[in-house]
This record gives sequence, structure tokens and C-alpha cells, in this order.
Amino acid sequence: MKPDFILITDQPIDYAAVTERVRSNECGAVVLFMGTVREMTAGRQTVALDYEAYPEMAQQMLQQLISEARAKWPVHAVAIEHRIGHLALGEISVAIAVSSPHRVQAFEAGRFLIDRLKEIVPIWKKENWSDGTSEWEHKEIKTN
Amino acid sequence: MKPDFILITDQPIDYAAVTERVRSNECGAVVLFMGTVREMTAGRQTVALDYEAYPEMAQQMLQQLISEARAKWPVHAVAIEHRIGHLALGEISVAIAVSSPHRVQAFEAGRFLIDRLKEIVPIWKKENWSDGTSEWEHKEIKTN
Amino acid sequence: MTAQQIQIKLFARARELAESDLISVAVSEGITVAALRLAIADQFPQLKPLTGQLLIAVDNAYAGEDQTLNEKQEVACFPPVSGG
Amino acid sequence: MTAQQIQIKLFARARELAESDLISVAVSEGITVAALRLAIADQFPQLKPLTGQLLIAVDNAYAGEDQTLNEKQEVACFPPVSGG
Repeated sequence: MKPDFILITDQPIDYAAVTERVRSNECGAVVLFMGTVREMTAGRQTVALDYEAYPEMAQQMLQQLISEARAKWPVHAVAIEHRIGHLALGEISVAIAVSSPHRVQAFEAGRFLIDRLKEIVPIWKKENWSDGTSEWEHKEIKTN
Repeated sequence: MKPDFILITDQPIDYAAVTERVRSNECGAVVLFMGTVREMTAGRQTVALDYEAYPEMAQQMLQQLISEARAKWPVHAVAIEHRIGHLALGEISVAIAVSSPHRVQAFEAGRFLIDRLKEIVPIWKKENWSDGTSEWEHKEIKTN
Repeated sequence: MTAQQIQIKLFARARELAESDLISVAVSEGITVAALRLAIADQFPQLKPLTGQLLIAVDNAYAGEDQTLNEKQEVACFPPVSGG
Repeated sequence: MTAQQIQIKLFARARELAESDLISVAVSEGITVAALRLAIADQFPQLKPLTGQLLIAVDNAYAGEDQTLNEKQEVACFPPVSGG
């Protein structure tokens, strides 16, 4: 079992470096997930995103998620990097690499980690729309 | 929609190059799956694997699988590279990169592609065990 | 009950609405998270657009509503997360 | 029925058992895939360990058992796949 790697960074993500952290002769499978800045969302055009984090808590929550994943699957290694700051179109906001003996485990753990990250890790995204407006995305907020 | 990329090669796989082929501003998600040469399988130790392909048919079958995936999910781009020849421990036997607007699609399409690849693409693996014996893996063969 | 000040870190839209990444809220000693919410809403009306949506974290973990607070802890307040 | 020779590409363990990557099987014209299987088993007893497991491909696609064959097609024969 390799040590987990977690990083919240304002530098561009080197996803090959993230992936190399999890590769091992003990594993038959590696899954890498990356979130990238998409131009169109529900018909609206994004020009850039800004990400903000509560870094100490984000680190702690990510460690918790990795523990949860390890309790469910025989994960060999996990490496997670999340970018903060100003991201242009196509740039990588998050990279999650998981290695495991067999492929099903790596797919399931990878998907679990990004799903849970979006639920509990204190990081926020602000959309900068092409019409000049900007808007924080706060998913569960109802306008009522 | 980007053109699909399929390659059967006897050269080491550059998975970052495979991944770059699918990245796009139209996508919020990239999933990369890699198969790597695992040392231990059911208590037996592997020292190397040999992969053999029927390259023309493998190419055609992979194209068919990509079409199947596109019929199921709004996949933006797919790149698949499969190595043949002699592979040392830890080396990459296959890399499948998928990009899509949203993450669920990329995960599902990636998993579908590797599952189906293992079912129908004419490529075979020979285990070279540490005891000096070697053995083709032909999954469905019953010893009856 | 003795009055005390609790420093609260703010993030994202909460930070922007309050125009500060740190606010100080006057509360009674041993206040619960639930009561802290009311104190925040009372003393920082700028945060009203986020009413009912704010999450409270204590020492880098999500806090339960009945949890009591002291000055030694790190308290943070923010809207639902949207990373990834 | 006219007799003809069909060239068959072999792969993996089938190739090793036959000690060749190409075999030539004598068959009647218009033979089906099912009949080709019998002809292979008959003329290449070395392949016996793979009996009932061999897959037949015609022109780079898996062949149905009732499909008929001609000399112009590319025919291949191999064990269940195990790539990935």
C-alpha cells in the first residue's frame, strides 16, 4: 500500500505525475479521472472558472474520502490534486488517480471519490460567463 | 466530435499522449483506464507477459466498440492503444481515454470499452510464471 | 453567561457578501452551532441571501447543530460546496 | 462439389499447437463455418486441446456457424481472447 497523496494547488496539474504516484507492480488497473473546464453549460458560455478552497479542511475531507474508499475496495494507492485560482477553458480542475489489483475496483473507487468530493470537500467554483457576469455555483441553494 | 484513435503497437504506451487526444473545451470530464502488468495473480508470480494480436481484426473490433459506446453515451472522443509483444512487470498493456461533457458518461463509457475489449477484441495474453512455465490465458476454456 | 467573540472564516459567496474572509460574532459562552447560525444572521444581515444554506465547520470538520463552541476552535462558515 | 483449399490464419495457442501461423484446409466449395470446424479438427489433430473453444473470423468479423465461405475471404481461427 502506497501513501496517499493529496494536494490543493494554484499551479497547473501535471496529471502524468499524479498518475505515476499510484502505479505499482501490485496493480493490474489504474483509473485516472480529470475534471476540465467546459465551455458550454446548459446553453451558456463560460470564459473561465475561479476555484476557491478552505485548504486545511479540504485536505482533511479528502483524507476521509480516501479512508472511506479503502474501507470499500482493495485500493492500492490514491492521488488527488485539486487546482484553485483562475482556470482557462480546457484546463484541469481536478485529477484523481486510483490503482488496484483489478479494474472494477479502480473504476468504482475513482467514481466514488469524485462523487463524494463534489458533495463534501470545501471547494467552490465561480463561473465567469461570456456575457461578463459571474456567479458562484452553490448546488443545493434553492431560490424559494 | 473528435476522430477516434486506435493503435495496436509493440512500442511502450505514452498514456499522456493518449489522454491528450481526447481533451477538449467541449468536455468537463476525462477518464483514462490503464491495464498494467501485475506481479501476483491468485498466489502465482508473473515475471512478464506476452501479448499477441490479430491486428486488422482488433482494429475493426475496437472501432465497433467505440461505435457501440457512442450509441449509448454522448462521448466526445475516444483513444485506445493496446500494446503487443513482451511486457515487463508494471508496464502498460492497454490505455483507454474517453472524454465527455459530464463525468458519469466518461466513467460508464470507459468501463464499457475495457469490459467489451476483453470479451471480443482478438488479443491474447501469455503468462510467464516465475517457475519458468508459460501459459496462454484463454478465459472461457473449460478443462472438462 | 459570559459574552465572547467567535472568529469565523468565510468562503466563496459568503466571503463576498460579507466583504471579508473573517468575521467576529458576539455570542454567549458555550453556544451551540444552531444558536451561532442565529447570531450570524442577526449580526451579518449581508449574509441573508444564503440563509438556511450556510454550512458550519469546526476544526476542519462539519459541525452538528447541537455541538457547543469555544474560542479555541477554528470555526468556518460557507455555502454548499461546488468543487470538482 | 468442387474441392478447394482455404487458408486459415492462426493465433496464440492455436498457432503454437499447429506450429504455424497459417494452415491450409481442404474443403468442399461453399462450405459453412460449422463444417469448416469439422474439417480443421479432422486435418489438424494438434488443435484438439482447443476443440469446442475455437473462434472463427471471416474478413475481420466473427462468423456465424451457417455462414458459407469462399477462397477470396480472409479466414482466421483462434482461442477465446484475453487482451486488456
